[in-house]
Order: sequence, then C-alpha cells, then structure tokens
Amino acid sequence: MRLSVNLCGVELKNPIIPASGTFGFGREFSRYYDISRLGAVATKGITPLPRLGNPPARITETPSGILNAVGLQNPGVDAFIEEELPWLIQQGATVIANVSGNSVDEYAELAETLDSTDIALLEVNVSCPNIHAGGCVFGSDPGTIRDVAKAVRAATRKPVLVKLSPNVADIAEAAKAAEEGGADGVSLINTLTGMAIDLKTRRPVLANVTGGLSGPAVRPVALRMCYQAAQAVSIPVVGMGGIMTGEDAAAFLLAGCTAVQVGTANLSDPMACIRILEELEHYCSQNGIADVNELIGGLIVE
Amino acid sequence: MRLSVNLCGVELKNPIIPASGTFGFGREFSRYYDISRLGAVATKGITPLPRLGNPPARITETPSGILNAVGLQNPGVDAFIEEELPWLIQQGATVIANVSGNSVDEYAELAETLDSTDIALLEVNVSCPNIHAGGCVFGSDPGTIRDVAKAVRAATRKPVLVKLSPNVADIAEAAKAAEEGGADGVSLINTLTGMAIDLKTRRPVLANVTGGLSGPAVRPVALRMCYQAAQAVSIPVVGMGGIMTGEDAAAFLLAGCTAVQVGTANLSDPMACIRILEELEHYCSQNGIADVNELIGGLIVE
Amino acid sequence: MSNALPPFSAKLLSSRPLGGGMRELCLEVPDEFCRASRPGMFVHLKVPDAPQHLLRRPISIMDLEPEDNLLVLGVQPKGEGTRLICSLREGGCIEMLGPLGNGFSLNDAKTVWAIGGGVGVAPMLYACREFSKSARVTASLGFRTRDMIFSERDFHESAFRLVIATDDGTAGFHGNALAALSSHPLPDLIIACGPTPMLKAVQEFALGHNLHCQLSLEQRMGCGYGACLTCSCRTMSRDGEEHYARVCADGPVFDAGKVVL
Amino acid sequence: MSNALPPFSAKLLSSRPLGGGMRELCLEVPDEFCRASRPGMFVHLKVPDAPQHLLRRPISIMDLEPEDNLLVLGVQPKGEGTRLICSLREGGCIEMLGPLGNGFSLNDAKTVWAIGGGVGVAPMLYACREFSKSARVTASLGFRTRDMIFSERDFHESAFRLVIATDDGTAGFHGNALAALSSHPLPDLIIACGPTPMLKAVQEFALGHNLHCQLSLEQRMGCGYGACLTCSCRTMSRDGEEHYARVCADGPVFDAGKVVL
Ligand SMILES: Cc1cc2nc3c(=O)[nH]c(=O)nc-3n(C[C@H](O)[C@H](O)[C@H](O)COP(=O)(O)OP(=O)(O)OC[C@H]3O[C@@H](n4cnc5c(N)ncnc54)[C@H](O)[C@@H]3O)c2cc1C
Ligand SMILES: Cc1cc2nc3c(=O)[nH]c(=O)nc-3n(C[C@H](O)[C@H](O)[C@H](O)COP(=O)(O)OP(=O)(O)OC[C@H]3O[C@@H](n4cnc5c(N)ncnc54)[C@H](O)[C@@H]3O)c2cc1C
Ligand SMILES: Cc1cc2nc3c(=O)[nH]c(=O)nc-3n(C[C@H](O)[C@H](O)[C@H](O)COP(=O)(O)O)c2cc1C
Ligand SMILES: Cc1cc2nc3c(=O)[nH]c(=O)nc-3n(C[C@H](O)[C@H](O)[C@H](O)COP(=O)(O)O)c2cc1C
Ligand code: FES
Ligand code: FES
Repeated sequence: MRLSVNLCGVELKNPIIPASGTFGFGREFSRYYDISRLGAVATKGITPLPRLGNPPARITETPSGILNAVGLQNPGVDAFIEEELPWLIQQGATVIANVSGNSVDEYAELAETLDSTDIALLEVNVSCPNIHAGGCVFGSDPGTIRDVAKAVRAATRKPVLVKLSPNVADIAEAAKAAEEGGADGVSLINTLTGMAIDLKTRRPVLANVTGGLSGPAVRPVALRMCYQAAQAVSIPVVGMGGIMTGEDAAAFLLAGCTAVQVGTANLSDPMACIRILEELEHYCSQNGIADVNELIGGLIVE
Repeated sequence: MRLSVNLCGVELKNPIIPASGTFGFGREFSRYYDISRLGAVATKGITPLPRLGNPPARITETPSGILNAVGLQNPGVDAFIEEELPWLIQQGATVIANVSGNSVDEYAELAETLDSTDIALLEVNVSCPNIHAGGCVFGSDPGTIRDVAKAVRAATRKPVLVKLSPNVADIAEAAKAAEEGGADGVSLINTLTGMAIDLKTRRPVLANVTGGLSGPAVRPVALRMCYQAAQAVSIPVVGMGGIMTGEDAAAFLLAGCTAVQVGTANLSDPMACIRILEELEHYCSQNGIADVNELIGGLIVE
Repeated sequence: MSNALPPFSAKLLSSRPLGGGMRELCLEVPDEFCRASRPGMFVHLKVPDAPQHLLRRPISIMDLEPEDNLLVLGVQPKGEGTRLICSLREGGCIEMLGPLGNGFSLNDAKTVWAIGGGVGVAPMLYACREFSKSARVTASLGFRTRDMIFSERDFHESAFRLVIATDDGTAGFHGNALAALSSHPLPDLIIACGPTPMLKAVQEFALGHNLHCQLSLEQRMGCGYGACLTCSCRTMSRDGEEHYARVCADGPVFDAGKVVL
Repeated sequence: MSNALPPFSAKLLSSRPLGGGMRELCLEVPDEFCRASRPGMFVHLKVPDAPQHLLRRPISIMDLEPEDNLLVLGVQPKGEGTRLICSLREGGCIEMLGPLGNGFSLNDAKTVWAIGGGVGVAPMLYACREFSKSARVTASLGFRTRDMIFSERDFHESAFRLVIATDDGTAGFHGNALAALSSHPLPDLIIACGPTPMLKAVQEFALGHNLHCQLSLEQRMGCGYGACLTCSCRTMSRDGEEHYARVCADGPVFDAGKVVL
C-alpha cells in the first residue's frame, strides 16, 4: 500500500503529522516510538525570543474537548536551531517549524533565520488565540494573512504553510488570502477560542480567562473548514481538529486535505499518531484503497 | 428564593427559556409538563412564507454535539399567528417569536406583522447557517446586523433581541452592531457551522452537506462569546450553547447573561428545561444565593 | 394536558443473542407504557453511561407482554450507540422514552401480509401477535443469509403463515420477502418494514394492485417526539403538493400512497 | 531510545473503601512498571469507558508490592473522572500510563519528616515504606477531621513514628501536620505533599531552618509526560530568574528552595 504523499514538494512517508504544541520538539515521544515513522513533525510554536508562557492553570477538560492557554512557552528560535533541530534531524524526522511573531517583520525575520537550516517546511501560525497583537488576534483579518504570507514567502526558499485560525467568519477567504500572499499550502484549524468557569470559585478555570478549544468537540467545524478551504484554493490543505482515529484522518483526506495533523490525541496517548497511522492503513486496506492519495478530495457531493 | 429576572422590560418567572427550533411551538412539550413554568418560550424560526426545509438526513451526532440542517421548516408567519400563538398564550406562555428573513425588508415586515400580537419579545435570527442570502450568511457582517436591528426596531414596539451567529471573528463587534442598531438585547450563540462525513459511503452525512453544531461540544465557545458580548454592550445578553444542567446555566449567568436558552438538551430529554430549572434552584440554595440576579455577571476575574 | 409518559428507567431483565448478531433485550416497563403501546411504535433509548452520545436511539417494539410488564426489543449492534445498548448487563437500567410514533392500523383488514426485511423484521413480530387476534397474518421475512435469521419460532407461533426468504437462497425462498409471496392470494392490507429498496418494491406492488399498504420508515432522529423537525420524510398530499412529515410523530408508519421514497 | 513503558491496561484486583470517601484500588502492573517506580511518582489514568473525558487523571503511587506486581492507589472521588475511576469493578481494566514524574530523593538523609495533608497523604505511604529501609521516617499526616483519616495502620507499620493531626481536633493533634511536629527534633530532609497552604507553610519552615525539603505539587495536566507544557509551576533559578517548570516531568517533586508557590 502506498501511504506517501507530496506536500508542497516535500515527500512525506505518510500523511500523519503531530500538530504543533502537542508534540514538544519530539523528545518525549522518542521515548515511546521511533518518530521518523511519522510523515513529519510540527514543532512547538517558536518565537524570536524565548517566551515564559501564561501562568497556570493552562489546561482544562470540556465535553469531548480541551481548552489550553499555554501562551507559546518556547525557548526561542536560536535555542531551537542549536538544541532541538539537530536532534530532530538526527532522529530522521521531517521537520515542520511552526513559528509565531508579533508583527509582519517578526514573521519575516523568523523565516529568514530558519531558511538556512534543515527544516523541511515552515508553518506560519497567524492564529494563536492565546497571544495578542495590539489587542486583536492577528489571524482573523485576510489582509494581515496576505501580508504575513507575502513577507515570509519572500524571506525563505522553504515551502510555506500558513496556519489559519477558525475564529473567522469566512475560512475560504482566509485561505485565499494566504494563497494570494504566496503560501505553498494552508493548515487548519488552530483552536477555537473558548472559556470555562469553575462553579465553586466563580472564577475562570484558566488563568488566561480564555483558551483554545481542541479535540473531537471541534471536529465537525474543522472538517467543514478544511472542506471549504480545499474548495477555495488550489494549494494543498493540511487538516486538523479532533482527529483521534484513522477514520477521522480519512475523513479529512476525503474533504480535500493532503495530510493531517494530530494534536489533542497526543495528550491522551503518547502512541496516538502511530495508532492513527496504523488505523488509516487498515481503513485503506479494508476499503480496497491501494494508494492513500486516492482518498484526497474523494468526497462525493451531489 | 427569587428566580425571576427582567429581560428587556419583560418580567420572566425564571431565566430558563427553551431555544428556538428545539421546542417547536411548545405543543409536544405540553404533553410532558406545564410549559407556563418556563421563563419564556422561543418559537421555531418563523419566515414570511411557509418553508419546506431541507431534505433529509437533517441531523447527526458528533462527539458531545449534534449537527442539524432543518433549514427553517415552518408554517409561515400567518399560520403562526392564527394557529400557534393563540394556543401558546392560552397555555400561559411568555412567547419569544424567533424570526428569519432573507432581506432587511423581510425582517421589518415580520416585525410589523407581529407587532399587534401577544408575543412578549421578538428574537431576530440573523444567523441561521442553513439558509443563505445571496450565497453569504447574513449574520457575519456587523453592518448588516446593524441594519436589521434598526429596521426591526423601527417596525415594532415589542422588545427586540438580535440573535447572533458564532461564525464571526469578533463577537463583541457583532453585539455592538446590534446595540447600535437599537436592539434591546442580544441572544447567542446560534450554531457553529460544521460537517460530518460517512466513511462508508464517502458522502456528507447531511443532505445539506453542512449543518449547525450545537450541544456541550460548543459550550466553551458559547460561554466565551457570551462573556465577551456582555463585556461589550450594556443591553441584556441571553446566553445559550450546550447548556445541559443547572450548573451550566449558572455559568452563563455568571458570565453576564440575564437569561439562558436550552436547545439541544430538549432533544435528549423532553423534561430538560424543567430539570435544569430545578437544578439551578438547587445550585442557588446550596450556595446561599437568595436571588438568581446575584449570579448575573458575578464572575470574578482578576 | 401533561399526559405523555416522561422518560423512565427500565430494568434489563434478560439479554440474549438472537440470530444474525442481533440481541434480544427484555425490559421491565410500567403499566402506562403497555397501555399506550401498539404495533409499529418504537422506543427512544438513551445510550447508557455515554453522555457524549447526546441523541437517543430509536428501536421498534418487537414484542410486548403486558401481563408481565415485559417489553422485548431486538437490537442490531450497528454503530457505537447500539453496541453500548447491546452490552448492557442484566439487572442494569436503560433510560427510555416511549412508546412513540403512530403504529400500524389494522382497520378492518381480515388478511394481512406482514413483510419484514433485516432489522425491519423486529416490529413485525408484535404486529403479527396483535393483528392475528382478528385477522389472518402471513409473515414474510427477508434476510441476507441463513445466519441472519432471528425469531423464526416466535413468528411460527404468532403468524397464520410464515414465509422465510434469503437473498442468497441459503434458507427458504431464494429472493426477497415480497417476491416470496407472489403465489399467495392478495391480502386486504400489507404492512412492511425494512430497507428502502424493499419498501420501494412493496410500495410499487401495493399501488399497482390497489392494496391498502402501510410502510414503516427509518430516519435519523433528534427528539423522537415531534418537536425538532429533523426526522423528515417526503410526503405527497392528494393535490400533489410535497411536504416533509416527521417520521417520529407522523410516522414511522405511512400510507404507501402518501410517502415518497 | 524507545525505552518508556507505553500505556498499558491494568487489571483491578481489588477495590475497597478507605477512610474519608477515598477508595483503595489494587492493580496488577508489569515488571517494568515496578522496576521504574519510585516514591513520589504518579500514574496517569484514562477515565474508563468515557471517551468524552479526553484527559487522563494523575494519581500518585500510594504503595507498590513488586513481588506481586501490585500497585496500590488511593483515589478521592472528586469530580466525574475520579468518580468513574472509583466505580470500576474488580476484574475490570483501566488504561494506565506510568510511572511518571521524578519522585522524592532520599539522598543520604538519615532522618526524614514525611508530611502529608488530605489526599496528599497517599504518596507518603510508599515513601515511608521505601525510605524506612535506610532512614528514620516520621510521618505526620493531616486530615480535616477524624472521619477522613485513611491508611493509619499501614503508616504505623511502615514509618518509624506516626503523628496524626486533624484540623478540628477530633483525632490526634489539633492543628496541621507541620505544627504537630513542633516538638520533634529537626530532620535531615522534609518531604511533603498536600494542599498549597500546607506546602507553603512547610516551605517557609524548611527555608527558615535551612532544611533540605522536597515538595510534591499538583497541577492540571495534559499529557503527563512532558510534551504539552500545560502543567506549569513557577520556579526560581539561583540568579532569581523565573521559569515555568513542568509539574509532570520536572516534578511533581520540587526542591522547596526553587519553587514559587
Ligand atoms: C423507527 C425506527 C425503528 C427502529 N427499530 C430498530 C430495531 O428494532 N432494531 C434495530 O436494531 N434498529 C432499529 N432501528 C435502527 C436504529 O435506530 C439504528 O441502527 C441506530 O440508531 C444506530 O445507532 P448507532 O449508534 O449504533 O449507529 P451510528 O451510525 O453510530 O449512529 C449515529 C447516529 O445516526 C443515527 N442512525 C444511524 N442509523 C440509523 C437508522 N437506520 N435509523 C435511524 N437513525 C439512525 C443514530 O441514531 C445516531 O444518532 C430503528 C430506526 C428507526 C428510525
Ligand atoms: C501529581 C498528582 C498526583 C495526584 N495524586 C492523587 C492521588 O493519589 N489521589 C487522588 O485522589 N488524587 C490525586 N491527585 C488529584 C487528582 O488528579 C484530581 O483529583 C483529579 O484529576 C480530578 O479529576 P476529576 O475528573 O475527578 O475532577 P474534575 O474537577 O472534574 O476534573 C476536571 C479536570 O481538571 C483536572 N483536575 C482537577 N483537579 C485536579 C487536581 N487537584 N490536580 C490535577 N488535576 C486536576 C482533572 O484531571 C481534569 O482534567 C493528584 C494530582 C496530581 C497532579
Ligand atoms: C496544548 C496545545 C498547544 C498548542 N500550541 C500550538 C502552537 O504552539 N502553535 C500552533 O500553531 N498551534 C498550537 N496548538 C494547536 C494545535 O496545533 C492544533 O491546531 C489544534 O489543537 C487542533 O487540533 P486537535 O484538535 O487535534 O488538537 C496547540 C494545541 C494544544 C492542545
Ligand atoms: C434542531 C435545531 C433547530 C434549530 N432551529 C433554529 C431556528 O429555527 N432559529 C434559531 O434562531 N435557532 C435555531 N437553532 C439554534 C438553537 O436555538 C441554539 O441557538 C443552538 O442550538 C445552541 O444551543 P444548544 O447548544 O443548547 O442547542 C436550532 C437548533 C437545533 C438543534
Ligand atoms: S425526531 Fe424530532 S421531530 Fe422527529
Ligand atoms: S502535562 Fe504535558 S507537559 Fe506536563
């Protein structure tokens, strides 16, 4: 069975990629399995300088979902390049560097800094709901998305994925903005902004008040947005949001995604990505699919 | 214990209201309990003319949520006034008429038609994701929200609630647009647009392809949006989205809602609203709250 | 006006495998339930201990023994919900709403064909039992293959005549449950429940022969009691106007002449 | 490098009530688990048959009998997750990840105070048992009231000396578990687990008296194995710089001098 897919010119062993922020820089997972078995690895979000992140509590459970407000805790791009990337490359991982900036310039600088490294792709997170740029979230405005895509595209030779926020009125428009800016692909969805209240203390559960919702609860929204994005653009779409099983992954491929990312599932189970990969293989073989590429965009809509 | 709240000048026995589209016109529920026990009743969405609705399948289950695409099947405003409203009034229900139009004019006409009836409030649904006005959903544009609110406000003496869509980038802006247009209150959230795929047939589960996601899965998003809306406007907010228990209802009141609506829970259990009312009462008495109004906006945020 | 039975918790008295992977669940139900039940009605079951499954699951009444307050269901574990329902242990409880729906009407029919296909065989047992009190009921039951057959002995007992058909000819008539009746004299009434292609065939046959015919439909449901309008099926009124009726409350049983399959 | 024990299914051998609403669960665990365990470590339990609960629940190792591959947990049914864990039936299985975390380090201490409060008493039992092999361990256990006391006999067996304290004075010392030790000679090492106010008091005491002290913290967790950075606690490095450490992987045990409570 053929599982490999081509994502923006990069050949991936298979379409299963752990999602940014749920896989650290892979070290913890390499204690459980050989991470080079994965299609690629999306790193924890990287910023120009180290970030402390938000105060705790940073996570809580919601029905079939979780809310997180890590706030982009990370060691900064230099430490990433010096300490994390070489290790990842040594493991044989195909690395997608996920980056976050506070301005168009910061994004461009990050892209430039990473251009000469061994990363395979750049994933530009314009959508983290837990940090704010001048009060408003970057990624909900098509104009800004286009500007960031353009600046990053100009600053690197690596293929660029723009990671979109679901907290928008029109995801097709956001995807088109990324495409117009020169993105080689889009990935979605990041988390939906949500909130939980502790009825005993009458306070927000998260210190940050709001957090990002992910997990199976958001899957219907994610699937819809991926479908709409895939309809709207001609660049590849990387889908995610609540993927817990191989069948969930197959649904995103059918909706038009070239590859998928697995986030929250890693928090429930360190073996999740490998299990999902095996289940996807099983689904294909059960359904007479010899090449996983047959699934991509295979949804039948009358 | 005092449970009554004042919603836009209308005194409600209690803050529990069944949500539009999940309660029909109340007849089915009156076989299970006395519907005058409820704070009010939000009717099925009413349009100027009768609507057939979408072909089946119209509903499916998702993790801790449901997707529906009823497509506003309803008998039209005249049949509502002649056949449903008198019956509701006779039951002693406080009626919130939920209306949907395809243009600003249609909304104004609906408001005018209903002005001389015995409804207590008008709930203007600018957000149903299952019908489309010229391809784009009405309720995601603040300008349109303002226009609809204004036109409806001018066409009736009844208090007007504008029901907001969660499929927007900035809910505070949407709420403010409604307030600026003259709305007496806002209600939210309507459903998040989502999708489900049948892995066996490789087709969308719903005939309409997409549907509206509701239930506990969306509660964190709903709670966040209600909190943000309540912070942004000075008119009352009616909160909903995944309320299944009295504690859930209390969380929405704490977030700043004057009353809450219960939707999907009615589909799981015809007694849901009454149970939730009793649980809310229990929560109050357990926590030394003598007046439910003490909860409203009582969230402690540092 | 509050006259409907609110959801109640029913105790599982026994659970045993039927044929074809189906399970027979015998549950204890209150008197009011028994009094309100009629063949063709269904119950709406909460998936036990699984709050993530918000919607109930509609399951036909397969049999009822009012003297013992006994409800019998035949459940096919199809997806996660029915699988969890089938794995309930004896002595455990399941939350139930019902009986719901309109049910079959015998009217004055003296001869009846009760045609069931697959899981749609289940409601036919209760119908045979009840309608046999005043009519001659010929039950024709279609299964995919011999191993899928269930409740044959119960039908033998309750129907005037029993015909078994299998798609692959491994038991009884080789073909579908309607074709299996081709040599039988036409009845006053046909009632049928099963997969849509089967219902279509029955509908066409009944309309062609001008026979009274009632079809029991399946549709994805929300509430189950008429409020949410999600369980629609297309119906055609006399004047040719199309409507969407509610399978849960206007059905699940529809006049073959009125429903568009 | 793949040297961590992947999640495994552990059989519940016995379940019995302890004091104070807690339940003692005895589970069968593999040899590798026993080899890797140390006092202060925890397991991360999947809530059984409840996919809507995505996150696991961290529970300390309360005791371990490696010869019998026996893991003992003490679980307080606090919310829905722990309630479901506590209602697991004997013979059933629970999915487990672990042992996780760093655990307490005895180093060369010869005298130890093991201070536990409430549910935080649980990990102290395993610590007493292990550390008593080479040190004199005085266990001081604080409970809200007499009815909340659990595992007293086990502590009697495993600690050199046992002190019980209750907030309301219904048993033992009237006051908290630290105050209960005021007349005792100072130890080489204090280890503590319990509510934050208690930990703060212990921290202050230890720093004031220049004692080695390790505190076991609680925090809401995602993965439990260091990947998601959601379980943070504030730490202070020598140079006064603040960081967020991971309670699951850098802890749950922290040097009292480094952690900011
Ligand atoms: C009036 C009526 C009577 C029925 N009687 C029986 C019976 O006696 N025995 C029996 O085994 N089955 C019966 N069914 C079918 C049964 O309801 C479905 O197999 C069941 O709902 C599937 O649930 P699931 O969780 O196992 O499957 P899933 O596919 O996981 O269910 C997902 C969702 O789709 C709905 N759904 C899926 N298939 C159907 C279907 N065929 N009809 C309605 N909803 C569906 C489910 O209720 C659920 O909401 C009946 C259906 C109807 C409408
Ligand atoms: C390292 C560690 C060891 C622990 N050891 C024990 C033990 O031995 N025995 C015991 O009874 N309890 C122990 N706890 C506390 C236990 O994990 C929580 O009581 C439990 O997670 C609550 O889950 P719930 O579903 O019952 O409650 P809910 O409040 O419904 O849980 C909601 C969410 O919040 C999290 N959460 C709530 N309270 C806590 C808490 N105090 N700490 C961490 N997460 C929390 C839950 O894990 C879950 O994700 C320990 C916690 C930690 C961090
Ligand atoms: C704990 C946590 C941390 C995350 N951090 C990042 C991040 O740093 N950068 C980013 O682009 N997305 C981040 N995400 C979002 C995920 O990559 C993913 O888009 C989202 O969780 C939806 O997928 P899922 O439902 O499979 O988790 C984070 C998600 C979680 C749960
Ligand atoms: C079956 C169904 C039909 C609905 N129809 C309408 C409608 O006609 N008008 C409307 O404003 N909202 C409609 N809604 C949205 C609900 O009123 C409510 O906003 C939403 O479901 C969120 O609340 P919940 O999570 O409690 O269901 C409908 C929801 C459902 C589930
Ligand atoms: S299922 Fe709600 S109307 Fe039929
Ligand atoms: S819980 Fe994930 S890093 Fe600690």
